[in-house]
Amino acid sequence: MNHARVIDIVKENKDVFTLSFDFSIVAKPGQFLMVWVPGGKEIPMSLSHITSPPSITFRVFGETTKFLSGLRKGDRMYFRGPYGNSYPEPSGRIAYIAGGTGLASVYSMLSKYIGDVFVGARTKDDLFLLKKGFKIATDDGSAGFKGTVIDLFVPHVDDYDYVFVCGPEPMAKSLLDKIDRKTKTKIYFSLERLMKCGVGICDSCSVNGIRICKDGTIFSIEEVLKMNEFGVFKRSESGKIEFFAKNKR
Amino acid sequence: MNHARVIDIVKENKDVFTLSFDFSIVAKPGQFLMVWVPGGKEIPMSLSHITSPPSITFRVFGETTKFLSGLRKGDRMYFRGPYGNSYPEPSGRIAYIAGGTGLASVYSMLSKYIGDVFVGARTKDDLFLLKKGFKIATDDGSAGFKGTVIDLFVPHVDDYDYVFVCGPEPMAKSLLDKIDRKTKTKIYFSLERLMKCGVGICDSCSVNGIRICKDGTIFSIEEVLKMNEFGVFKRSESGKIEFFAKNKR
Amino acid sequence: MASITTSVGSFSLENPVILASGILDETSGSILRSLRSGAGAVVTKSIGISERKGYSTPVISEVGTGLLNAVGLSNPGIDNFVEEYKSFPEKKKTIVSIFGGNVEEFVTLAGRIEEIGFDKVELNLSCPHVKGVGSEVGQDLDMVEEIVSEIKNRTKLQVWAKLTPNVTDLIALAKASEKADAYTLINTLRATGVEIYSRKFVLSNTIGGYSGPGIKPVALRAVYDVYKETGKSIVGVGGITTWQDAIEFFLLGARAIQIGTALLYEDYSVYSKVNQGIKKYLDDEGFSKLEDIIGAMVAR
Amino acid sequence: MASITTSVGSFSLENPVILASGILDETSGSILRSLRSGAGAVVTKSIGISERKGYSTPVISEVGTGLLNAVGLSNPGIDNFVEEYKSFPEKKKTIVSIFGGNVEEFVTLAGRIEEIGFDKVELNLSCPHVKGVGSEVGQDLDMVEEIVSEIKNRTKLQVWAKLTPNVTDLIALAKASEKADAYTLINTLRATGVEIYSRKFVLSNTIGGYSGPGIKPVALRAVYDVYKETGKSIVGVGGITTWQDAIEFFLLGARAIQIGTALLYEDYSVYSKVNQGIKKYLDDEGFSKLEDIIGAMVAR
Ligand SMILES: Cc1cc2nc3c(=O)[nH]c(=O)nc-3n(C[C@H](O)[C@H](O)[C@H](O)COP(=O)(O)OP(=O)(O)OC[C@H]3O[C@@H](n4cnc5c(N)ncnc54)[C@H](O)[C@@H]3O)c2cc1C
Ligand SMILES: Cc1cc2nc3c(=O)[nH]c(=O)nc-3n(C[C@H](O)[C@H](O)[C@H](O)COP(=O)(O)OP(=O)(O)OC[C@H]3O[C@@H](n4cnc5c(N)ncnc54)[C@H](O)[C@@H]3O)c2cc1C
Ligand SMILES: Cc1cc2nc3c(=O)[nH]c(=O)nc-3n(C[C@H](O)[C@H](O)[C@H](O)COP(=O)(O)O)c2cc1C
Ligand SMILES: Cc1cc2nc3c(=O)[nH]c(=O)nc-3n(C[C@H](O)[C@H](O)[C@H](O)COP(=O)(O)O)c2cc1C
Ligand code: FES
Ligand code: FES
Repeated sequence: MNHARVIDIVKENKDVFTLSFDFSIVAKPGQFLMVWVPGGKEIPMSLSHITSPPSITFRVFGETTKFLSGLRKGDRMYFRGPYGNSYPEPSGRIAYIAGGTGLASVYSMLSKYIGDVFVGARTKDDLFLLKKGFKIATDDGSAGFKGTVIDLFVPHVDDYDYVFVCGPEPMAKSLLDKIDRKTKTKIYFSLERLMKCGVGICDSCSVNGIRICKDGTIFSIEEVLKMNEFGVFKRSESGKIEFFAKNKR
Repeated sequence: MNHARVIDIVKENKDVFTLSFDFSIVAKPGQFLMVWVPGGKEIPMSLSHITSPPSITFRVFGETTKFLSGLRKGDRMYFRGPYGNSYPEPSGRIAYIAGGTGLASVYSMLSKYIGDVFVGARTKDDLFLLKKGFKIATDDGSAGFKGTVIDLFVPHVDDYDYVFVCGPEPMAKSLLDKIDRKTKTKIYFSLERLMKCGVGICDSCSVNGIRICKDGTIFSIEEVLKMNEFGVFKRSESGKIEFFAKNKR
Repeated sequence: MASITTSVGSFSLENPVILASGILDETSGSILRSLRSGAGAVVTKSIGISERKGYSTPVISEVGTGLLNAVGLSNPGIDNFVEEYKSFPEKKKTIVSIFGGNVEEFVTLAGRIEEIGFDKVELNLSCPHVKGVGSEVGQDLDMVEEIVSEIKNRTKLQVWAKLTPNVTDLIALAKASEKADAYTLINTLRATGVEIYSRKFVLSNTIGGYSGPGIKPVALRAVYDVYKETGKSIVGVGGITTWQDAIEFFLLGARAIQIGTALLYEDYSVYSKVNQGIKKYLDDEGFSKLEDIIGAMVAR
Repeated sequence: MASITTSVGSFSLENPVILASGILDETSGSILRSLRSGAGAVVTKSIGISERKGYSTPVISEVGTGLLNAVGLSNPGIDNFVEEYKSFPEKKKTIVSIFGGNVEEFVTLAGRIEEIGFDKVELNLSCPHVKGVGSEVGQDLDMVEEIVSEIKNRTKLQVWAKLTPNVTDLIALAKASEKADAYTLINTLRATGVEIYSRKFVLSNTIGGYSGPGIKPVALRAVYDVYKETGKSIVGVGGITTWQDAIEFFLLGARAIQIGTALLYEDYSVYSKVNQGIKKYLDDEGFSKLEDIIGAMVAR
């Protein structure tokens, strides 16, 4: 278990925080940490910056992220990792598609590989880490395009050589369903599943025998298309199959 | 546990054998191995050659050395080590004094640092590994000087800058007793004691809290003189104190 | 090349390397992946009567000499298991691990898995960190005896009894479960770990099971003790990472071995690496088949 | 700088790092060397009634995660021990370890060492590889209880009961020995090792005790379990190599720690390294004394 000191914690919006910490991490873009709250839980968290100082960016969701949001400069922060593979090196025109906190993951690419960023959120108030030029979609239309970020992006797919997608599984699934699968654009997904171990042994994150934590988190569209469980069902903490609402067989 | 193949086994005299083996060992002169006979015992054994192929030279003493003497080319030979410190690098005129199988230990020095070799044995038939120019002493006078190798050597001590001694403890003790302690000659002893572990944790080889296996086996005369147990008593396998015959208090 | 087929009770395996219960064997997809990657067989994660979420994270913690875990027997419960596995294609190569708090639960679980066509069961009598099941049941000689006999009487299943090493008298436990077709030895050691800067336990459950290289000397001793005493089929498990480790277990009497924590170090390549190594060892040492070295070091 | 003095029962130590029984503590010269090198105290190699040569070599074997040993309780017997140690200068810093096959032997041994001026004894109720003594005695609750009470009744010695972890119920054992002034936890785990090319055991005795880093998770758990239940003085031992390891034991309730196998890795410098590390940790973490962290993680 590593520990570091919090350098800074910035409130990005009503419930999203970026926490930077003092640790000389060796990480590739797209990798994640298992962040531990001593005495509490350990949760997967993408690195939003991998350059010094590294940072994570998270939405307060339950008790663990709530605790993390309360850390102050100088406090200790515990983690293991970085884990997972990384985004492949892109060339040509690049697009990033982020839903919700998925932006944290693709953010680690932005400083190195400039591209168009498509961001989706429920409302204007859920947006964070915005930069000039970001293309925005909100469910309620309170900012940018009214609708999903996928609907905003899909018409433009052929404008890009590389596309990197990170967001909730139904969002990624919707891209798979809506995209012209014959496109020449190289599309990569960073996937998220319930993760207990983060190192590829507990099977809690597996989709068709592929471990999101160790074989991923980043997969090409071809790999994702082979996962016939993807977007159809996930696993609860017990390992029980739980169908995504729209795909119940 | 390492294992090697026997390259050759040479009968040096009625009961002394040199066994060379196929292993790229990294050893310093004066180091020893713990040689294991699977299903049987493990015994300390000096390396008589440290250059390729390494070898050990031993007298058949009990069951273990008897077994080793029966090994043939291609047989496996098991050992751990090398262990122990090594002879310091000498300069000027060098003498080696060996009693019995102590010659094996100093032999590892000979190829690199030429010097006069004084060898002691009970009788002519107990001599081995002799080379032209070796100065010989036998208890019964059947070859060379009649008497101990110490008596043969002592008059010449001031002729040398470095002297390396290896042989039974009473022999080493007799050198200590007979030598002019004000000599400027640098004298080093390779000591032997009962050794169970060879790596400095079992205490079976310790003399005044100094472990022969790990702090030694090689000590300067000043270090040996500080060991007031040296030459006085040794330890049996149980740890019981056993006085050397002549020094019983 | 030497043959590495083996048998455990009446179960014939193409190779002796089996995936241990609890590691990458919750989902049917992962079980298939292990079999495709060269495992001779797979044991499922332990299944109980009802759904259990298991402990909250952290459920694993790496230590220098192995792994601590307290997953807490998370499992979807037998109904959901049956649902997922009823048309599973590799039932003959899959041993279903079950746990329960009493004889009846074990018998029910065994019956349910036999119904859907599995023919082998491993009894988890040994998980060291969940109250009322696992090693708490597995230390009670009478209960162990009854569980094994009842399952043998009431089903046609091959039964492997997975015993806990955290006992004074492993032989007594082996004797209590002697109606089993084989013993699986060993489950994890009861252990704990501390993080000194937060001064908190590294597992949410405080106590966990210790696996990996650090437990191998204890596992070898358990296999030796039980094989020497009983001569029965043994499946060796505990700290096996390399083919050399596997050979050690065979020489002491194991007829097959299981691999768990090594998946962390070697990933899915571990099966082929270990199998290749075993073959090469047998060839180099002049044995024509694995059988020739099983128990070779144990005078019986 | 933070204070690292401690106490175990009524024994006050300048520092909490003690040499464990059986490692470099057969000869009086080596015991003095450990004390001069910074050990807070030393436990002697276990002494019995009569002289024992111990097992023939090999008596130790290094494994990747620690050390296997079956020295076989070699010792010169109490008469020779008394002869060597009667005028030993550091009796107050030396705990004499004794072993026996029955109550009378333990009592005799305790009496003899008290006679020559020692005031602390560690009862080896736990050596896992010698028939009729050690853990064979140490698993018998009635005998353990009687040994401890008799020594407490008949001598003024401080008694440390060194318990075996190779049992189902360590708490029962702790309770049986509750008249002791402290528990020493743990002795080695029963284990074995194999050399695959000769197909022979690596120890002449086949079965040995496993020590070193690989047993630390089990030792920590034993200290935690017993401290939580009894709150008594505990001397923690098992795999401690670094000061970080030592801190882990203190946090779970150990009032002092013993170091054995680490001498193989760190040699005599281990005492000062561990003591320096403990001091620095206490300073860095804002504690003024070792006492402040003892048992800090255990709710009682
Ligand atoms: C690879 C990966 C990277 C992630 N990166 C980020 C990030 O950069 N920013 C961010 O805000 N969130 C990220 N998440 C999601 C984040 O892990 C969850 O929001 C978080 O676990 C919620 O924890 P909590 O204790 O606050 O909520 P609670 O409701 O108290 O607990 C949630 C529990 O369920 C699990 N859990 C819940 N949601 C998820 C989830 N989506 N994925 C995995 N486990 C989950 C956790 O293990 C946790 O124990 C990531 C998830 C994954 C798998
Ligand atoms: C550092 C060192 C280097 C040695 N180098 C050589 C060498 O190069 N050539 C050689 O012929 N002999 C050497 N010896 C002595 C050699 O170890 C013994 O002769 C050998 O142990 C006898 O074993 P055995 O089984 O044949 O006899 P046994 O009588 O069957 O057994 C002797 C037992 O006692 C012990 N033992 C007996 N003598 C000694 C001894 N002198 N030192 C340590 N342990 C002993 C061994 O551990 C063995 O278990 C060396 C000893 C030491 C300590
Ligand atoms: C994460 C994890 C989960 C485990 N879950 C189970 C389980 O559900 N049932 C079981 O019988 N054993 C379980 N075990 C024990 C293993 O099957 C195996 O006995 C033990 O890990 C020793 O083998 P290894 O050193 O190869 O891992 C688990 C082990 C680990 C590491
Ligand atoms: C070579 C060796 C000899 C030992 N002899 C004894 C002994 O005589 N009496 C005893 O109580 N414990 C003995 N032990 C056990 C240690 O005192 C200690 O409990 C154990 O090694 C765990 O600690 P460690 O991991 O620091 O070595 C011995 C251990 C070793 C390695
Ligand atoms: S989180 Fe455990 S396998 Fe992926
Ligand atoms: S032989 Fe064991 S300490 Fe020297």
